Amino acid sequence: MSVAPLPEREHGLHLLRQMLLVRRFEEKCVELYSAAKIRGFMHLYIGEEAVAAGVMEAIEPEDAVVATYREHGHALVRGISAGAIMAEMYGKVEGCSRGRGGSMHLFDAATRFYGGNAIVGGGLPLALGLALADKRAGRERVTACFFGDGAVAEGEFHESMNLAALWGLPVLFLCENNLYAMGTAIGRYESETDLALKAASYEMPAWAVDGMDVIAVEAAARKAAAEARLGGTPCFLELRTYRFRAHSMYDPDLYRPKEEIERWKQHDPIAALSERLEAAGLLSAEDSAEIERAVAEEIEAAIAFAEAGTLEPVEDLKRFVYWEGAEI
Amino acid sequence: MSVAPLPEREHGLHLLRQMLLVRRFEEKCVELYSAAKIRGFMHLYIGEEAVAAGVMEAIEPEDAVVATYREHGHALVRGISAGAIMAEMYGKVEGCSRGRGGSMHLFDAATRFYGGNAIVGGGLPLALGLALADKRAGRERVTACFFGDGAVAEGEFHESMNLAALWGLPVLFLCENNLYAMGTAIGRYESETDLALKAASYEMPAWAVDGMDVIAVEAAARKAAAEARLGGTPCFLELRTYRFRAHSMYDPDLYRPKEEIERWKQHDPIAALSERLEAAGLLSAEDSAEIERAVAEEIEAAIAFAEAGTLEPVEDLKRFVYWEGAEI
Amino acid sequence: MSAPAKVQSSYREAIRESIREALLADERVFLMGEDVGAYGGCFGVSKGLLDEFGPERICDTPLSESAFVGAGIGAAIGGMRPIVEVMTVNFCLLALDQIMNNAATITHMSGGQFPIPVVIRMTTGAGRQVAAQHSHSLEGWLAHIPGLKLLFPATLADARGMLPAALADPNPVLIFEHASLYNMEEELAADAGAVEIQRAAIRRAGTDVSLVAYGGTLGKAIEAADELAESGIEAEVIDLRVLRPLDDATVIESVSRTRRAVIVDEGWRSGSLAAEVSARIMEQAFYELDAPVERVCSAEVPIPYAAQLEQAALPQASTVVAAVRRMVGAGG
Amino acid sequence: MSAPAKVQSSYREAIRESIREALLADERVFLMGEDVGAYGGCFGVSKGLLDEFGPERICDTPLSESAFVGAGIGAAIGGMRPIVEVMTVNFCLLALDQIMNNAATITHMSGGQFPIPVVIRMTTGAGRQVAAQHSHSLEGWLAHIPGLKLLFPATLADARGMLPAALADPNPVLIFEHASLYNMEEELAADAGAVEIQRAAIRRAGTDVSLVAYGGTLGKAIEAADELAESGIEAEVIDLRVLRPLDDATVIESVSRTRRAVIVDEGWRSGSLAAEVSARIMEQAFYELDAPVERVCSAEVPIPYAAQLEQAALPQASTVVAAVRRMVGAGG
Ligand SMILES: Cc1ncc(C[n+]2csc(CCOP(=O)(O)OP(=O)(O)O)c2C)c(N)n1
Ligand SMILES: Cc1ncc(C[n+]2csc(CCOP(=O)(O)OP(=O)(O)O)c2C)c(N)n1
Ligand SMILES: [Mg+2]
Ligand SMILES: [Mg+2]
Repeated sequence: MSVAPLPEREHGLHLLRQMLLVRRFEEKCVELYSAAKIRGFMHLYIGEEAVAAGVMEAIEPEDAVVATYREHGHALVRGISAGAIMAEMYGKVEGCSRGRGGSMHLFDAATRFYGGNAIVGGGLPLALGLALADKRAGRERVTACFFGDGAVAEGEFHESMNLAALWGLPVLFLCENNLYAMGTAIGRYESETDLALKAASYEMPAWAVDGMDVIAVEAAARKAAAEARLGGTPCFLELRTYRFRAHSMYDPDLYRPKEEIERWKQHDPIAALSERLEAAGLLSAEDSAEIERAVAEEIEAAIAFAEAGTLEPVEDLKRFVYWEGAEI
Repeated sequence: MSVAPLPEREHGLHLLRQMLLVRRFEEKCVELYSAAKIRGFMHLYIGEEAVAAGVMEAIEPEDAVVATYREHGHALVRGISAGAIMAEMYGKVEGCSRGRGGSMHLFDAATRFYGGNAIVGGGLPLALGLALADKRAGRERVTACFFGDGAVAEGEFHESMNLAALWGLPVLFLCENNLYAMGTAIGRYESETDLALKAASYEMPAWAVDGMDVIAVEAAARKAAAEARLGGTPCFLELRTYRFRAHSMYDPDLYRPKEEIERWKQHDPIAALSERLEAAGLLSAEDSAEIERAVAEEIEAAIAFAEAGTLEPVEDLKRFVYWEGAEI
Repeated sequence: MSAPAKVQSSYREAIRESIREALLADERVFLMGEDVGAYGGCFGVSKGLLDEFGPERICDTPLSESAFVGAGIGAAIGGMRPIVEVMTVNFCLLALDQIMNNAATITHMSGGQFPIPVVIRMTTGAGRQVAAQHSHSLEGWLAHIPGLKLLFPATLADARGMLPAALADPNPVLIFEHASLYNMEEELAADAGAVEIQRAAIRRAGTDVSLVAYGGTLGKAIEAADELAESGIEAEVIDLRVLRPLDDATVIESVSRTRRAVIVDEGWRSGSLAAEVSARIMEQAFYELDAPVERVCSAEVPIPYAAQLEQAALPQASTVVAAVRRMVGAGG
Repeated sequence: MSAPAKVQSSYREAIRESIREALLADERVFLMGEDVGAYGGCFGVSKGLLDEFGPERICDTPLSESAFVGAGIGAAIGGMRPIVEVMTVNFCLLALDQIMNNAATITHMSGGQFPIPVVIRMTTGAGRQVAAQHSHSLEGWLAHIPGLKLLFPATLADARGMLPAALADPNPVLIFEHASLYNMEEELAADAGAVEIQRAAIRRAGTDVSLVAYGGTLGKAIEAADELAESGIEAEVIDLRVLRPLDDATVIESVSRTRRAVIVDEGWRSGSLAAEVSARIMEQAFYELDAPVERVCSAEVPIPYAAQLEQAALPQASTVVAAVRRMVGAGG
């Protein structure tokens, strides 16, 4: 994987800010989880920020996003407000899913963010359908579908890859390969661990990318999005990354060698970008401080918003089991 | 695909007889279906006989077989008596599944024949388990698992291929590629129609074989069985074949070009073997007549057996919902 | 053309016609599933539609139940009106995750942001000697899932009119078709169209017992009612039509008059839809009952191939008659 | 060591101990599933077992529910005694074809040729704010399937003793474990072993109403009974234990004495196991009843994340108490 050229200063700072927002937001989430403000399952994206940050640059507001339960990063970078996300995790009506979804089920019609799916592989067929609808309606859009390495073992992955390739659906299959499915290392659940190779058996274009390098991710995603949008073909990206934290808040993380974790932390995507920007004279200490400050402010505001939010009355429990919106 | 050498006369005649038994048996089944002696779904193997006949030569009595709803051929060649199979299709207690399975669900513990599975792809996980049991018990056996090209699109195919390769399970994945899944041609449901290629993404050895050439099938199956048995690894064979008849008795067969069917009939596996044996002076007209006679006799006996069979009393309907056999 | 015209139609043709009309009426509608195109549908329902509408509207899919059902759900969220055919209910087991965790859930879980106007059709039922793996009657079982609507046409008018109503509904709707009904012929109004999909229907009025049936068992219930009438017992026959949400008001009203009920359901007895109907009668009409509600369901066995065993496993008009006679004898 | 020794144990430890013992006792037993090995099981049930027994006996699987559940079924047919862990019942939707069409069917469909001694364990239940896709209670729904046996330990003795009994059974057995019970602590006989797996158990004797519960709702029923006792209402509490085949004899006997029943079930109400129990009481004890049987079930919604909504969706002791008071007021 060759080194992608640095972007212009403004764009570089933007990428840095996006990743930092995710990082700091989730660090706060950990505190709030300890304080029992957030409950249920919570999966952190820390370490993997470059993937969401890079990919989202490559897609347009009209495009669609389908993600997993580890989707705070995707949601934030996609542009769902930190407040709506935090309120969701607080279980408040002001949350982006009205408090009904929680950490694993962030939804937002405005940004075409279709979850937040907690069934491994379950989002892939959905992504096909979203892309199909766009294609049939003649809209030149793509659907960005994120999933983990573990999902590759599921039957739904296979069925979805084939159908997307067969029908020429503009789906970006974005495999966040962090080398583990929960506590199981990839070599212990995949007979062939070179994931991009899988795409060949569907005749689908595929690339492996350094998922710790936001610039490389963006470049690859742009290429894939262009192919999908114009060529009407799905693409598969294997984004090689690593989670710095445990699988979820319940996970004591005893199955990964400490050295392995430390080694990967040397490739922290935020530090890496900062260093490259600094070295190129594009990022000053003041810039960094300013970004940190702005991010902290945004997160504080989000928490205040969530704290001030309201709980849905239990009388409304059954609302929205069926559609209540305008006639469609 | 190079031409495999002819076997010795005795073996050649044996293969011919096996295929002819299947052919003539099924031709009778068609009559009996018209006469309403056989009911329900019935899928004919006519045209594909070389696959079952060739593969069964490569496996041992102690090995296991898992097949599909198109399994008359596999059952006959495996050695379930024609009478037990015919009685099954008559719905008689003397049938190999006590009349409860019918054409699609032939079972026989004695020959380790584990169905007759009518859910496309549904037999594959079962085959993994049978192979796993043998492997754990230290028995050097293989499990021959037949399925159609259509099954390759199912998620269970993918999951099973990966798990078999990962755990080194001695399964022969025998894909009977007859180019159609019911009325849908393979190019309209697979984005990549070279099926042996799929195995590569699981790091599984794979070969494509002329499935109309019983000698080639036997040779390939022997090679695969040896690898599986000794190497403890699954193998994938794509057996390129064609069904001469409709998908099932309900199918008017309107989706295949007549010329295509005629072209494939030029490769009738029975005629092809006969001709090669004759050309080599290994098969005389008397031999052929004798085989036909013996096969006809076997089938007549089978029909007589089925006709003479008994219907299970309805009081026994609930028997065997749970195991009634000896303590295990 | 003056008097309201009638046409002779089969259940199969009525469904085909409803699909045709939907395809003509709304560009967003398309049909997808295994063998719906070149083959014409495994029960011939979509025969001819590929020629008429082309492969963009009549889409053969791979054998990938989870992917194409999920794709239908996604396409509905994306603004289309997909009709997804799962050849038979037996294969929907492979797509249940998509049905339960996505179709039935996303509207509520997202706080009401997305309508999911997908229609999923499946053939169901036994009786043709196709053995255990192809004879499931799972419609009552699927009716357990909140967020779905379930319809089961048992008449030609419903076969013709439920699909347009389902497509107009912003929620995921499952429509079941009993394999034994496709060849049923009746007269149908030439201008037959959408029907309402909220209410059960009384198909035969009666005073002595309520027979609650639907789909494949409606005919058996009517047959039983006819036989009972010969000995002076007038059975009311209710066709549930909508399996979720259940219209229990119609059932309760009827039972409150007849004071007796037998539910006829092809599902396996334990955990059947019949159990739910019985429980609701218990809860809402206990004091009206003259005798305990009975269920005539399928025996709790994988459905066998042999004809005599299969028939013994399924609900029969004669079993219904016997249940009613027992009940009338006991309570009356 | 003279008096029968007791040990303090949690539900989790009791299950782990039962797995350990089975692995020690029978070479054919092995445990497989997602993260049962290196991770120790998603609820920590198998912690330490990989170290003790090695990867041949404690097998981590890929995320391939259909393949590994089917492989467990095949291995059982092949003579092994697999314990397959499906992390949670939510994911068994992906393996239902294998469970219904193979595990539950092959013995019957083959005319009785093959026993299928597979045990499939799954965590079930809501209450921990893990939202709609992770909060299903599908045990009652799965109890619809003939050919399976279903067990649900609600006590430590059952958590310890149901697995060996299930492994000794030549049929496919599903065992459910409620996520909220893993930390439950009790004293357990040091030599606790297999328990019988045919009968329901009366966990509290009473005379005024029968509360029928199981698994995650047993504690709530007992809590309700304790509260009712304060106002002089003595509730009998039945733990179903075995969800298929249902031991209705125990239920009917109890209801025939108390003449009233409330069924407490975490499944969605329509088509719940509670409906089946209610229907059976209707059929077998109608004339014994002083009031209609009631059901306290989960609301028919995808279970929401927000705590107040989630709790409102689930059965609660207070709801049970209210139902009983209503019933006693009405019927007595
Ligand atoms: C179908 C299904 N099976 C099991 C689980 C439990 N589970 C949740 S996350 C996870 C691991 C997924 O790994 P991967 O796809 O690599 O994503 P990552 O968590 O590493 O981002 C498992 C097993 C699930 N949610 N869905
Ligand atoms: C899961 C599932 N979906 C659909 C069907 C209906 N069906 C039966 S056979 C068949 C085609 C299978 O084609 P293939 O695997 O190529 O086998 P072939 O019939 O050609 O031998 C279909 C769609 C089924 N039995 N199982
Ligand atoms: Mg991962
Ligand atoms: Mg085929």
